Amino acid sequence: MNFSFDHMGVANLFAGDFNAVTFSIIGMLLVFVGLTIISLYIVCLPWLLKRLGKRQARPTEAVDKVAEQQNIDQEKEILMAIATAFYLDQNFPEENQKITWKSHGDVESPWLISGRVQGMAQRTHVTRRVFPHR
Amino acid sequence: MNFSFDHMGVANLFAGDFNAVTFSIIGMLLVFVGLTIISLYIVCLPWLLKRLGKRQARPTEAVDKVAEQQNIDQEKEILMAIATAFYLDQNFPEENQKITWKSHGDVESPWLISGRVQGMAQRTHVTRRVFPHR
Amino acid sequence: MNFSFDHMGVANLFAGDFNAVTFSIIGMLLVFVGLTIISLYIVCLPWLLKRLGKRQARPTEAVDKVAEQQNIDQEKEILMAIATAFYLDQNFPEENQKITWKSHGDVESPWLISGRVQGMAQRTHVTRRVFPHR
Amino acid sequence: MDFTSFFNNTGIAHLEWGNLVMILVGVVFIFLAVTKDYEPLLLVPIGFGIIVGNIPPIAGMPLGVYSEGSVLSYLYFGVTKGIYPPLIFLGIGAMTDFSTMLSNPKLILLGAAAQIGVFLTFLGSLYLGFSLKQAGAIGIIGGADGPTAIFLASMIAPELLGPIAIAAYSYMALVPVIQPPVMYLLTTKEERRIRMKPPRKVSRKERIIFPIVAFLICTLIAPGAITLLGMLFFGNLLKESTVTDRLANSARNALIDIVTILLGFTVGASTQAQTFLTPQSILIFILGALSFVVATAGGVIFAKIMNLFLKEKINPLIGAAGVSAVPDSARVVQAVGQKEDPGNFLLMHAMAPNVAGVIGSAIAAGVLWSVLGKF
Amino acid sequence: MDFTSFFNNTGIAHLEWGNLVMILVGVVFIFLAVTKDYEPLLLVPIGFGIIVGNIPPIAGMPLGVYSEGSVLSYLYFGVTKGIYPPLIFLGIGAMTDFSTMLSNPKLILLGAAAQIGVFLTFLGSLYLGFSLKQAGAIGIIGGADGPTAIFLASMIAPELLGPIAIAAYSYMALVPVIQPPVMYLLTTKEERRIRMKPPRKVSRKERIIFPIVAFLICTLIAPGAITLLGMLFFGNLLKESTVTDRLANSARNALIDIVTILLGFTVGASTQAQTFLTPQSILIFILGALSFVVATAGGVIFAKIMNLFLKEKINPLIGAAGVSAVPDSARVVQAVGQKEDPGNFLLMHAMAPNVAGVIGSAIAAGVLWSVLGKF
Amino acid sequence: MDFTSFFNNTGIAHLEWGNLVMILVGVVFIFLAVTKDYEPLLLVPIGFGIIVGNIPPIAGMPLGVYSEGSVLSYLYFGVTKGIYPPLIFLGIGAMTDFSTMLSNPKLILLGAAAQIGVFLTFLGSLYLGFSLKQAGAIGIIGGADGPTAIFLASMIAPELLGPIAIAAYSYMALVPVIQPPVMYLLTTKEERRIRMKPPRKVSRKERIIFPIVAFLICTLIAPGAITLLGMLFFGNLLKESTVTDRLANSARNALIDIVTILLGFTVGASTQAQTFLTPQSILIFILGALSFVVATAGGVIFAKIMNLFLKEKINPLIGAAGVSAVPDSARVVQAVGQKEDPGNFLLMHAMAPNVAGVIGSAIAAGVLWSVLGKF
Ligand code: NA
Ligand code: NA
Ligand code: NA
Repeated sequence: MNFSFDHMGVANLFAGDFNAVTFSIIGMLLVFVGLTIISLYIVCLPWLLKRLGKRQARPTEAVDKVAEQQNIDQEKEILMAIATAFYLDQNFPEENQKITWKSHGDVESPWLISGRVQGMAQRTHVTRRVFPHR
Repeated sequence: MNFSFDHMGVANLFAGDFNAVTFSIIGMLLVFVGLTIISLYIVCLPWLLKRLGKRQARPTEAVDKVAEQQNIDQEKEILMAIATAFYLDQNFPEENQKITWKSHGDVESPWLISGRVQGMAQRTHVTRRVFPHR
Repeated sequence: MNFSFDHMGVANLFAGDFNAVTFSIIGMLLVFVGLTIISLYIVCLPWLLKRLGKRQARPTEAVDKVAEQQNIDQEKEILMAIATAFYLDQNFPEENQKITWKSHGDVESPWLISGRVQGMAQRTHVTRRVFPHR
Repeated sequence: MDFTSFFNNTGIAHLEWGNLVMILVGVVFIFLAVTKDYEPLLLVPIGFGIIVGNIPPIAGMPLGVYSEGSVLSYLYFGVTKGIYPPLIFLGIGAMTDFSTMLSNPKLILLGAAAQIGVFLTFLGSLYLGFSLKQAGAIGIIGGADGPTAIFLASMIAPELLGPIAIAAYSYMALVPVIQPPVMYLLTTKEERRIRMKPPRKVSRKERIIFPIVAFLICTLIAPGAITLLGMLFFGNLLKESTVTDRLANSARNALIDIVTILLGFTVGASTQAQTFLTPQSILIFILGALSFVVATAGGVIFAKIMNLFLKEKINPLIGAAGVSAVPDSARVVQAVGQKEDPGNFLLMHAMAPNVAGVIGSAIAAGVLWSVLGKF
Repeated sequence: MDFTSFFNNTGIAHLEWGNLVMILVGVVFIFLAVTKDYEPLLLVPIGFGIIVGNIPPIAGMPLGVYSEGSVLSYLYFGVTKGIYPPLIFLGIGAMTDFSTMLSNPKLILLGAAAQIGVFLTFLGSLYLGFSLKQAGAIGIIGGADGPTAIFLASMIAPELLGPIAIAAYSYMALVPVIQPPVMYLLTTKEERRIRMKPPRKVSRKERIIFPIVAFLICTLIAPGAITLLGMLFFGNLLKESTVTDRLANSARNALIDIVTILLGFTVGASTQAQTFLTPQSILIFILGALSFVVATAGGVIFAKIMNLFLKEKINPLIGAAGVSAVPDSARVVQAVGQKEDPGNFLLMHAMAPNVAGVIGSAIAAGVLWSVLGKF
Repeated sequence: MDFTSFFNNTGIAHLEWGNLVMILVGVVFIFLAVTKDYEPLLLVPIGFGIIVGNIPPIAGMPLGVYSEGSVLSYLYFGVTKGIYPPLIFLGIGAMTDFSTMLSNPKLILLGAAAQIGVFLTFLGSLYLGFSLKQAGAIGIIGGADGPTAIFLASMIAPELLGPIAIAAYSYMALVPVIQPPVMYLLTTKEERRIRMKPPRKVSRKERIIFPIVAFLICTLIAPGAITLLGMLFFGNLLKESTVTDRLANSARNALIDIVTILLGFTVGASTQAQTFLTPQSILIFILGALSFVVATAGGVIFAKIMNLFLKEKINPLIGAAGVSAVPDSARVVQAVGQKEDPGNFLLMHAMAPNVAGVIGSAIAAGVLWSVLGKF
């Protein structure tokens, strides 16, 4: 463990059976091989996806559509919330009126009455994407 | 540990002293006993609560009232915030005006200058109930 | 480990070599010494800061200014968001219009494409200060 | 230092067919999660974990979940010692609303009936030659409750933990595929159209007292359920008391998310083909599927039996929700019911046996543990 | 396999009177938290933990916090090794604002004076026959600081950890009951009406430098306080530097919540009647109550002594806040002060000795540990 | 019990010059973080940790990261066993967008070229007399990747963990100081003004498939990278699949924050002057600085070589981003490029080699570990 400069020297690079220079070159090559294959894969992917596209495209698109619809719902809701808040304040300036609008992400909703881990599938990511406070 | 079909047979259910069939029946019974007692308890609870109600009712209600009041405060504040924002933007369209309104949940408030775990009693749940982003 | 009242007595305070009373007094003194030095330090700090102020003042102020500017940006953005939402809702009451405004804290922004821990420097604290929901 | 020895240090050199099969399984899991939306919170971590676990490691390097001192082995510790499942139950408790159950207590019995799947599978596994402990751990797959299955398996049959966990989670994800045929087979069109009265409102006081009393009842009968039900009802108390809302919030967000990530990933990574692809594992998968079928049937049939004695008939479909697999089996009930009668909303009713099923299988696990643990 | 042996596997068979008493204590804790709002974040987890810990386990099954290999024992590890308290201090630091203290440094001394409760209780415990280490751990209850008490007890008297933790947290919750009589007894009406000048504004630079310097001062005097104060001031630096706000946020939310849940629950679960209900525990509770009274008195009396030398008199009530128990004792000061003079706002002033009391008791713990740890 | 023995229990009695120097280093770290905004999320925890680690402890008291049974030693466990770095990679994966890389795959090679810094530093360290394992661990500093450096060091040269970690993180923070001179030296004014075409839009499908395939490619070549890249790509899949967004969210917030706090703090606290201030450590710092320079040069020169063969020239400045140190080195590229041509936006392009550099150094670490681990 104790380091000292006594052991300095080029011989260290070839001590024992181990050729550190060859190793370094091979190591550098492996890094290049790995990233080059990734690079090639990325180049080929769009072509591959087109071929596979006919079968898989539909379900994925369905999911995309659902997500999009949820986004729209969410945004409509926010719009409505803000509008409601403003409207209420403009027209009923007393203190106690309550703003209540449906919140998809609400923990109390029946879909979230989940006693199980699956219940976590509450799709709060839609909410989060819109207000990324965390 | 190594499994093989050589040991298959009805005899397995009664190997040694252990009668697995009796055990399963008793096990199933215990599950039913547990959930039946819970079921009976739930049936009796409203009746029990009514009897106990005279003494405990008040403090709990007090808490409920506080929570409700907090909710109202919170919502008034949100209303005011939105209204203020809109009002400012309508009337002072320059860029730099600041919206500053009191935030109950604010970490900087004196009640939260807490150097202790009790300080956590910051009642952020009210805030959270209203904007359940998490 | 087993406690009993048999061992009660003033002698316990001076058992063995250990004078518990002296120890308590010194202990109490150390608490006072520590907090008194802190107290004195606090008294001297403003004076110290004034002396050191000439060199360090500028960079810190720069940071403060950046933070302030960010705050202003943030608040302008919120203002704009609310105003936009309201405007859209007032003028295009159909259901599908999308509110899109730039979000500094957005995970998708180029500055956050970070594959590294430094990427965490996303300065979400500005956002959080404004909406401290957590 | 030549290329051959270098090649022997790569993963390709040691890749076997089994690994490729398992990697494909992992990809299918992720595919199902992303395109079919089958329980993505379980299938994505497990699927990627399976891929990670089937990259053949180099001998002597601590990489996999089973090699001492590896990072994955430390993360897997929470699985082998049964620590993650109770923490997940804590979060689940903090997001569970027992209101529907409290408002219609007789539906709780359906959650008990579905546990017949546990005990019949236990007997079946014994018959096939598994040891008592192994049979008990396989039986609990019928509880349709991933954390409970992992917990019991880690306690009494750690050697089967991998296949049991994967089977339990896979079938939970496949509930929308497994249950409907059984439900159609056992019910008539008229039964599927039965409508039920909306549940009554439950007071805050009832909801606060419930977790305490329910915990006492269950664990005084089956102390083996202390850990799982203790955490479940503790989480629920944090939620219902409302004065500890920030704790409930962290329990049902940061805590459960982190534990779910670690649990799913390491359970997936424990499926190295070399130890996982055995006849035993395949048998466990078959037994698991059967137990889900039996449990579903048990719930539905018991509902029909109850109807013989009840004036206000219950829709026997909601018996299927007694398996737990919350909230998926309740959603399945809703979907099947709505196909017959689009105006029939069974979801809220189905939630009652659904959460009761969680408690039921925790009690069953406690009983199995306390008796079989001694052998 | 008969019913008798089955009954022996249930919890009811082994339930003792002590367990029932403790379960009742747990219920009372939860009741106080929910209805009186006494520190719910502490009392709800501890209360439910007490209930869980008093379900009698079956011999041979790893269930409780003390049985090796059980899940609860792994979670309790963070208590026995003193890991949870510093993590709680990290979160507390990230939510503490030392501004009031920085703006009125002489009030810090009140936080030192209140530590007299620690040392007098130490001497009292010694007198009663406790060992040196035990006496030190009991004395720290007077610091009115749950995490500090647990930390010191786990280091020098782990055998008393349960009662010391429960005593410390119970009395912290009961501060609004314990302190006012002492405060009335030791102050005149005139003293209670003293108004104080509003604190000055503290610059950001002062707030950033403070945690570093304060840490150095305290730990160069009492290195035993390194762990607790290191975390406290580290958390505070994360908060005040503003450039690490996201870390401070996670420290004061997810992290402290999760640790609080685990700490409270397992400390509660460590109170199995069989080991907890001893004369020793009852003595510790009595000594704990006394130490809170002495600490309160110490703070108030020292404030009166300081007034002999000060031109701008301080309201002696705020001496009571020196016990820490943040922010409850400061709230009590505010409430008592406002009863005499509704226009008197002592809260901000009371926060100064309040947070100083936290530092003071951490130093006291460090001193006790470094000297008594050797015996 | 006299004052002398008390004084011997204080920290001042044992304070050495080395400790004072290190405390000053810690203060400088915090100062740079607060005033210069150099990577505050790293420098503040490490800086305060350094201060904490250099308060001299009392003999016999378990306080520091190296003393068995201390709280800090338990928290440091995640460093010594290499547990924290993969968890940080999980969070980083969940916040990384590989889009720019996917839209311009040839820039990935720049991330490979920069790893020349790793291997040259390895050879240099060997030359100076470090052992094979030590040299490998020192070399990885050139990967410009804190978690990777800590992970590899903990696996093959735990005795150098402290200086390697501090060197890696310090230089990552100093990237805006180290890189620009090298970049100016190796490029002409014309080269620095090269503008590049905006990247194309990448489909969701490509982004979901990428982490799975990239993981397979990398780890089949270098299984030693399983742990780090498994977590990185797992986190990225959680993010890109969109169906597990809540898990991705917790991974990139609560989880990474908590781990960052613990990692930075304990790494800092591991720098007790008595073991840290050695000629060896100083040598490691010099080698680390050189490796950053070599890595930067490697990226820039390789970009110039690529330009010999490419029709659409790339701006060689972005080669400097291949060192990783995300996103700082990309920002440096942007800043240097904009100085020549205010209308040139290189940031998005620089992100591609930037994230490729993370993958590249993880592969390099895997190769070093798998071969050197055997010696
Ligand atoms: Na179940
Ligand atoms: Na105190
Ligand atoms: Na790199």
